Amino acid sequence: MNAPAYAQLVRQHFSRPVGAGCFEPGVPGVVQGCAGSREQGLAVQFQCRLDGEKILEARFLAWGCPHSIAGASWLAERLAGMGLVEAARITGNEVSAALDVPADKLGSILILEDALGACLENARQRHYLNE
Amino acid sequence: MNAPAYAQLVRQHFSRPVGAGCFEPGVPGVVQGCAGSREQGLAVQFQCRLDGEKILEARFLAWGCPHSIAGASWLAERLAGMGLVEAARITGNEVSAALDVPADKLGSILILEDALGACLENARQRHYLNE
Amino acid sequence: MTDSSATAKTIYLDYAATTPVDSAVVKVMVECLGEDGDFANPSSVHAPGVAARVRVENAREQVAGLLGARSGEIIFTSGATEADNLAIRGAGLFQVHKGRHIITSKSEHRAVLDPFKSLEKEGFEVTWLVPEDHGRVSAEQLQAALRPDTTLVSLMHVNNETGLVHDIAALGQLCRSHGVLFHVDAAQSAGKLPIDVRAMQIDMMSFSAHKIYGPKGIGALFVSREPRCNLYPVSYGGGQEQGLRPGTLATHQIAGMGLAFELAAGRMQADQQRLHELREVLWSGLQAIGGVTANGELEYSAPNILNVSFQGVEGESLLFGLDGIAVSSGSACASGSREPSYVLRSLGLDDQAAQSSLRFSLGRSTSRDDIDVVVSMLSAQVRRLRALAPDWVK
Amino acid sequence: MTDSSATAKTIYLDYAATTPVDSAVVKVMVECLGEDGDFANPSSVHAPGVAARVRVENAREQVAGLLGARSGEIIFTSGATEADNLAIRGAGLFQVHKGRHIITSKSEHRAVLDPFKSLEKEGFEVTWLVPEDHGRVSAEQLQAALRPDTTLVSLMHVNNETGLVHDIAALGQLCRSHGVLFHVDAAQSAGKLPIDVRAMQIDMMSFSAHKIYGPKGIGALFVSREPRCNLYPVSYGGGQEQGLRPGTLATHQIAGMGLAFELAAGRMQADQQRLHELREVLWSGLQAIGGVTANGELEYSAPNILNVSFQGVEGESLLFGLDGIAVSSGSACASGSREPSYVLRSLGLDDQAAQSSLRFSLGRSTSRDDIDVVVSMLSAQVRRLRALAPDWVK
Ligand SMILES: Cc1ncc(COP(=O)(O)O)c(C=O)c1O
Ligand SMILES: Cc1ncc(COP(=O)(O)O)c(C=O)c1O
Repeated sequence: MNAPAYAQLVRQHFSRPVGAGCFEPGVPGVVQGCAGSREQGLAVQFQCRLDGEKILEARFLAWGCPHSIAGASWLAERLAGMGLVEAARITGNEVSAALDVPADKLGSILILEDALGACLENARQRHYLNE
Repeated sequence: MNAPAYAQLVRQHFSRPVGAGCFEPGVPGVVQGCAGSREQGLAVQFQCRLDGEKILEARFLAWGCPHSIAGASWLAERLAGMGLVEAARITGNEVSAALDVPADKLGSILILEDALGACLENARQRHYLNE
Repeated sequence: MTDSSATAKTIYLDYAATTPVDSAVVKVMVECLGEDGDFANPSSVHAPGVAARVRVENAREQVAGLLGARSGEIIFTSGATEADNLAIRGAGLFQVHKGRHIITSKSEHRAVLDPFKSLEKEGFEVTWLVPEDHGRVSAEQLQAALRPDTTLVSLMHVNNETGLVHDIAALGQLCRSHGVLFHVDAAQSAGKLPIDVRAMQIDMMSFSAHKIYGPKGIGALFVSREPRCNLYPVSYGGGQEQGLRPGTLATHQIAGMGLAFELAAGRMQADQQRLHELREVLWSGLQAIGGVTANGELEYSAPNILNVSFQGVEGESLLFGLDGIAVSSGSACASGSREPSYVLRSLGLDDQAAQSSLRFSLGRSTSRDDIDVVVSMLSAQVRRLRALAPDWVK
Repeated sequence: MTDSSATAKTIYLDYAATTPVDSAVVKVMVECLGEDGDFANPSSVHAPGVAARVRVENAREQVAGLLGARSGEIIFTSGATEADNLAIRGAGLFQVHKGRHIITSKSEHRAVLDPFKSLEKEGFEVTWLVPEDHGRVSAEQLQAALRPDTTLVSLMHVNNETGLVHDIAALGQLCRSHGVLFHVDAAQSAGKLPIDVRAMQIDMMSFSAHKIYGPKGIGALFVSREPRCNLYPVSYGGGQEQGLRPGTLATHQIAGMGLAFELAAGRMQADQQRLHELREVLWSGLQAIGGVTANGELEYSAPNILNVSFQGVEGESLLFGLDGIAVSSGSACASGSREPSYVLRSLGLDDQAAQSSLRFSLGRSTSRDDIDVVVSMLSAQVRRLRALAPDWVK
């Protein structure tokens, strides 16, 4: 019966998202990954611009609830400057903890994880990541 | 669901009844009649002090609802100065009309009629009334 | 619109019928009504809706606070009548697979009797106890009535006509030990006698705001969560109140009830002490008239109610003679009819004695002066009417 | 107690959820609350009780007046939800010997749907019509659904989500000519569209005060006396309201409802004309954003409601971005959950489109400025969210 509660950080990221948008076609070192759909309530795309194993900058597009948009923005902010290996260790749990995501929205957080995973997988396929 | 409505005349007779009480024992020319009981919701006694066929004064005692007490008082007032034949023509309908008695109390008015009837019958038995 | 001068001069001794609303409560209610107030729908998710919801949840805490309950155990209803219906029909029907035997007493309020009668028509078996212990149902009486297929007992805390008080803790313990649900109509006791739903082992308890200086048209049902008490709703709709009571929540009514309960908690003891003393004054004054009987022994009754029979006077005339004094008579008022009170009859009074009874119920504004005026008016009226009555009915 | 500054600055466009209480209505309510007011129990026979009863009966006339009904045909309830329950369960069960087939539509309020479901569980057969005539049930549709064992039809006057208006007179005539009882939920239409219960051949009609500047927690059911419509009560108790609705009458609530209805009668036409114009402004403003659809054609809908789908934006984010504007979304608000609206789905919208819908409902204080602010905030938000969405969901 209660209004959904949004943490302060969600409000911030939602209204002034970090890394909203995508890179111009042709920018070098860009990998990307997508997940979700309208029916799933969240559709998201991540892009990372890489210099070797290092993420220089991350960008996202998202159609979804405020928690999802804020989650994507929070991830984009964290990813900047990170190594790919470190990035692969980020879990959905961290996102939900940081943004105080309610239990009924954990599905959306999984979709965010998937999109990021797809992006890193793209990096692996394109041999940015050597394991 | 409504409060019982009492006509102005009921209020008057109830608070300042005419002829309340009874005659001292031994007063000459007194006839009397009773009717009703506690279980019937009204117990009433009429007395008339007579001079031949003429009612000089009427008195009553009553245990009952405001309409009944007012009805007895109204009758006592009317009877004073009346002839016995004329008195015998008074009907319960007149009492109810004068006092605006609600339908569910017409039983009480019948009891008043009965008491008056008994009083006149007493007069007849004592040969005040020659038909 | 109406002639309120009549109201203003009246000595009001009918607080058990309803009370005026406390001025602080009126203030809170008004804060929830107008455009600048918390008027929004408490179920709306926008900011004004949330502000209204905060009012509602705050009131829920206030009500729970008076009872030793948790706020999640309070279901707001339109009054004690609806709460009684929800408890009795809701729990009776929910448990129908366990049994169809339910128990209440003949001196309950019609808001309890009538739901029981409705279940009786639908195939339940009802034991109608006649209160034997000074007008109250004793634990022994109840014990004797319990059966393996008994599922529900409903007995009131304070009787609305006589003020007689049931030993709820003893009855509650008995029910709990037999695994039978126990419902208590506390419309007349909340804010007047201490209540602790846990200690008293109550499963469901009905409340009304308008008996303790809150608004009419709002009440609540306490429904225990520990142990868990399950009910069906009696009406269906928007899912409010845990699905048990649909309809837009009336913020101003709920907030008013909450504050009334909180205020009652604070002043209960002092109020009742004062009313107890005033009732003593009233009772000695009436006794001096002679031929009066208290219906329900005073030591077993709530301090704010005094029900008295006046021998040798007819009920309606007694009441009519008391212009300027607002009291209840021993006739059923709800219908405006002259049916003698079934509660008084269950105490053994005959119809006439029941009808010649008056219920005086005292409240926050009752003064010593009021009592004196009432006693002197009553003496005069009773003496006058007795003098008017023929000997054979005296 | 709460931060009402948030409320004060909000642009409130949720008048279909509830309205603030008119200040004249607040005044009348307060007159019935305090010690110097008409606070007594309207069922009491003493003078203060009679004064309260006069208030109640006056309000009954006021409510009846708006509907072309007689005051004896008005039963006060705790709201439209209770009125709907009383009508549907009360009349359904009363007629069970005549038949068990009852009809309603899928776009009714839950206060109608849920009582129908409850009867369905108890062995009734329900025809759930899907509105086919521009979101409304047509007379032809209803005609085709009627059977010899049909006893009750319930269709609303104005839909609370879309504003779509049923042709009640045509539906009423059809029911009457088939000897089937016709119930209408008029919670959203009373005081907004003309109602004449005789001309419309209505047997029962539900009302709520809080949708037309009266208090929450009070409503009424019109029950026709000519022809006579018979019901069972759904709750049992003190015999008030012709035995159909027990519980102490809440004078302040009833008096407030009465005045609200009387005021509405006087200003209905002018109000609706003004709101119609404002809605036009709002709708052109929103259309300029592009990718918006009105749910329910405007020519068939009440002038105070506009329900719009915004393509390419997710519902919750759309709403969240509208801080400072109070509107309802296409998700069920009552539960605070994100269930897409079943009313919008019954119009053929998919879940996402239903969730990306907003209901704007305009009222007495809505100004041209409000509309302008809302349009510009919405344009900005919708554009921003669309820009943020990946191509493949656009
Ligand atoms: C004991 C008791 N139960 C129930 C009620 C009904 O309460 P309400 O008027 O809130 O429905 C009352 C008072 O009218 C009462 O005294
Ligand atoms: C069409 C309709 N019916 C019934 C209701 C329920 O009314 P109430 O809140 O008075 O129970 C509402 C509003 O909530 C409504 O819009």
